[in-house]
Amino acid sequence: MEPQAIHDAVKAKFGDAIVELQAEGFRPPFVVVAPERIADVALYLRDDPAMLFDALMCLSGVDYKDRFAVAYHLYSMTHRHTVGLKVFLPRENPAVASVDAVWPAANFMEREAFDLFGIDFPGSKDLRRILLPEDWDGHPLRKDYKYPEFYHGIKV
Amino acid sequence: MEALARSLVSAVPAIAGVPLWTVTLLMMVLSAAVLLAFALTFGGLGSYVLRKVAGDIQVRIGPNRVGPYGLLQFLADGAKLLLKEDIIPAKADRFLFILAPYLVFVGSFAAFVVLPFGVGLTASDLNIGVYYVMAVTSLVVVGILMAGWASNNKWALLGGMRAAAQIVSYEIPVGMAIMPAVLIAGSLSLQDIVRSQGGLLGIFGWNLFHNPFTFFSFFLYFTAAQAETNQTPFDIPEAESELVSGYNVEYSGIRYAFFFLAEFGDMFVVAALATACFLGGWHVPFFRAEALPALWGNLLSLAVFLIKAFALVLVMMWVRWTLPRLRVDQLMRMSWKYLVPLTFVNLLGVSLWLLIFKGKGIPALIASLIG
Amino acid sequence: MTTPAEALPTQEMLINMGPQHPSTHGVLRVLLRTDGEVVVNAKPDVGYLHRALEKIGERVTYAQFMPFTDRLDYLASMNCNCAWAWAVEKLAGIEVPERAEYIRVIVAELNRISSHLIAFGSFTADMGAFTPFLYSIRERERVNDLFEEICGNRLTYNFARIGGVSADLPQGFLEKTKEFLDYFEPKIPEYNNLISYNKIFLHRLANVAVVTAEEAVAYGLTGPNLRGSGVAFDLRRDEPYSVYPKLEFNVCVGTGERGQVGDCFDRYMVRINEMRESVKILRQAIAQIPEGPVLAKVPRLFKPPAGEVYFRSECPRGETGFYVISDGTVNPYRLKIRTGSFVTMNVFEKVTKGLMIADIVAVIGSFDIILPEIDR
Amino acid sequence: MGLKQYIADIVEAVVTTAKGMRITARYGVDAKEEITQQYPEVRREPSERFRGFLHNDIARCTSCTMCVKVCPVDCISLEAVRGADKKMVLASYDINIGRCMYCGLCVEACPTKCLTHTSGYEKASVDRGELILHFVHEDPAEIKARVAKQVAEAAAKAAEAAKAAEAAKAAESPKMTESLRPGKAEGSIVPAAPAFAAAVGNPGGGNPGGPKAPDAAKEEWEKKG
Repeated sequence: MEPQAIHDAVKAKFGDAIVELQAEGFRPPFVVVAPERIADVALYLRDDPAMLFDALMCLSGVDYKDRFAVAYHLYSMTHRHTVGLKVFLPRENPAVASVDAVWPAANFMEREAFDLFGIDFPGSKDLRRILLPEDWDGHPLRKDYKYPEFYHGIKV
Repeated sequence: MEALARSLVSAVPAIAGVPLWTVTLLMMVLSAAVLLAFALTFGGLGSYVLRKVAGDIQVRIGPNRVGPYGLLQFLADGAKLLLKEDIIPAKADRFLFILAPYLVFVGSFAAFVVLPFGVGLTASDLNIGVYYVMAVTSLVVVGILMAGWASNNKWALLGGMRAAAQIVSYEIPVGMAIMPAVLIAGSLSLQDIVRSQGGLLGIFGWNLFHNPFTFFSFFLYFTAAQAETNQTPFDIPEAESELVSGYNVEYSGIRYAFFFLAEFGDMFVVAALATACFLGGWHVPFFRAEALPALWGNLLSLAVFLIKAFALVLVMMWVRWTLPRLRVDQLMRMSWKYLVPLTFVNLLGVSLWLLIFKGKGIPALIASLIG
Repeated sequence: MTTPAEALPTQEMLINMGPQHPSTHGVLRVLLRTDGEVVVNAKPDVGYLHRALEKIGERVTYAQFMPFTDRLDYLASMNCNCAWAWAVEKLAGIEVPERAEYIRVIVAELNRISSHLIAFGSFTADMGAFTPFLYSIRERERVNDLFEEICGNRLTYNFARIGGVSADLPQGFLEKTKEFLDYFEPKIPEYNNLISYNKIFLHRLANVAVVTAEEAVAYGLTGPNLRGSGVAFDLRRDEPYSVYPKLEFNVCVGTGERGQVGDCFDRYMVRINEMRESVKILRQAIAQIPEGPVLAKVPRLFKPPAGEVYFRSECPRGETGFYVISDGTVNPYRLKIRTGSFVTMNVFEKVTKGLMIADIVAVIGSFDIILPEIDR
Repeated sequence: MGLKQYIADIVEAVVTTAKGMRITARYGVDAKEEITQQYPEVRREPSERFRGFLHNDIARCTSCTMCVKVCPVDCISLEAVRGADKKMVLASYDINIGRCMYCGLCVEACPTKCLTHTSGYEKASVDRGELILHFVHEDPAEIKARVAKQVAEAAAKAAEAAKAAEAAKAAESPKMTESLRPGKAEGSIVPAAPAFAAAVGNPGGGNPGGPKAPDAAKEEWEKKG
């Protein structure tokens, strides 16, 4: 199925929860979803026989300076089609429901987004820092991140 | 030993004035020193050969820097181990930690005492020789378990526990696999066992060819012995890639060297035992070494014995560099489900054979048929 | 009546496997909770090798990031190089000369062979057989010699460029590659005789850590780990890029040869068989390679149009995906690297429940993880 | 498990072990299979394209700073002043090979091909300072002073010449001609590439006494961040 068709189908099902389709310059195009509904949309995309997006290829946090985003790249092993999902989050307390119950693969990647962007994923099985030490200050991939001078008294 | 001393005193009139017990004691110390020197040299050269064999098999060169062909590598290693800092972990059980390597070393070294190196070359021809070897080598497991426990390291503890389970399990097939030789000779003395294998075209007197059951017994013994000495398919107590280094992970310097030497000593002991029990011991093929003058007979038989034993050690190394490692439960299964029943069947078979053919083996039967 | 287990209460042990451990393939730490030898729970702890490659990516230009992709998966630098080049080319819509694509495929497949050789060798070393490791290193040296000839380095190749490759093949390179293939092909049955079908080896691997096909897809496994679970999915065939559509090869899948589909042995055998397929691909590529330029005209101050691209390619350790966001400047705005090993570690905790400590080593080896790729 | 399976298992174990041992024995016996080279005595020839230490032939270097700009880890530092003949004069050219990752991007970027890879690869050192290769052996301050002097002399000469010409022209015609302008004396070119590599590109090393003073590097680093 083409992303446009997927967008239309999801739009028909979820109405206002689907904000737009980012198509121009985006490969694969993104279906932008309201953050509150992402778990439902994810579940629908995984289980609907026409969609069957059974694989979450990539989950990334993005800092668009004015807001955060979480981008999901989905793939269907059955239908061999692909689409992206995106949710935009506010800069203050960014949080979006975890999808690791839908795709277990999400767990590590959500932890990574939590670690490097500080995006919270309520409902996650196990949300801890993954790449950085537990006691690291800040979230380095944010665009406004200030490099620390010292870590435990060691010059960075 | 006393008898030997008495004969020495009578042969050399110059020492007739010395009390007999002094001569006996001196000879005991002397033979212990000779054996210790042999064991240490073997430990050193064994490590060199092991690495050289590994190098050859692994398309490398192996040790080649110290001395010609790297022959002196083991001296360099020994010096290094001696000079290394001796570390005892702060939370270790000091007494046991220090004691363990000695126990292990004693366990493997004490077995050398009864090994029949030549016609008359044995430190002490105990009449329970085989039994004695089995008994003192069991001391090794106590040492290893101690080392694992005293190190206060979880990997070491796991290694020690594995070693205990493994060595205890494999004592049974080892013992059972040697029994056929004991049955045939009718004695537990290793010299008697060796003597029972003489004659008959050199090699056909060997227990190996006595009957099909002894033939299998040899391979069963060899497999089980490999496990008892913690060689590679069965090296789970050390299991470098799992337990880092197992029971000796916290040891360094000379204490580590003791473990190391004990391992090589064990290797030689099991190879020598296999030689004595199945490969005709010091018997020279097609030749009666006993008939020669004592000195030459002893030297020749010693050479033959060492050649046979070293060949077996080489095979052990060859196996070591070929096979992957078993898992601990598979190791237990192999002992209890495969080796133990098979050795029992073999023992039964040999007993029946001896009963039916009145103690004669296949070569002897054929020989008697031919006349 | 109390059972023996109740009469003799035992304690669970917490063991740190790593970060310094011979068989964690780097600085992986696994927190083991064991009941004696049996693992109750194994939690992987990654991040010891974090080098902030994604942050670096935001600060260097597209071309400058190429040497950093070497450091993603150092055993398969060529594949990562090419993946990055393909991703940026997709972003900017650059046409790459055909010869360059063929060269990329040749080096990528050679690197796949060498990477799988290390996977095979280190795996057998983990299993206690050290000898096959040195045999595999011997073969890999030859590949490294070839790579040294083509790009000048033996580990961090930095060979691909945006729009092509850095240099044409040196004189006689294809002949040498053919020679290597002729030498290498008979080695695979030798490995199988030496160790793959060894009874001990089989016992160690068969039915250990089974990942079913559904689990594999749900947990996002890719590459040989996914195919080991019996899912015939290969990006080279199913989402073709470069000149792969012109080349014929089979997708190796786990068949449950000696146990259940998706056990350690299946994953291991997929790698062994993939080396054969790579040889096949190489022979075809060598026969087909056209003459021509190897580098497209790309402006020195390369600015791709603004946009977002996710490109994934089949690397030896699974799918390596680059999610590149460009804002039209010389630096990527955001660069997310999705690597096979990182996602694979996710399933680790699940499959290791109830195994023994020795099996943990087998699982790490059979997933063929590599730490720089996990920690980035 | 039936008896048949039991025996088959034993046979399989023995046969596969024997197969493996045959292969190892063959390699063990065949001395030709040895592939190790005795490294310090026997050396393999690095290939033609080998990327070893960098070398700059400063006689041909035009101080264009392409290499500095393209280096992803900022291991090249270059200082140049504009000379009397308007060409750039190198004051210092240092490569920190402790930080260099031998990617070869600088060599590709070099327009005059004066920056090349040598085949050298052995540089064990107990001092990080030794890992900085200096290609200009004179003191940069001296060079700067010398060049400044030359420039000043040239300027003076030019001014004189201009004056003379003016005088001559004035003699010929009353119109003024434009005087030749000498090059700027203080044309030091500061490396423009980002300096983050001190902290990021070199994870193990921190700031290994690089060509930039640590504080300066940090300042730039913060500016960037």
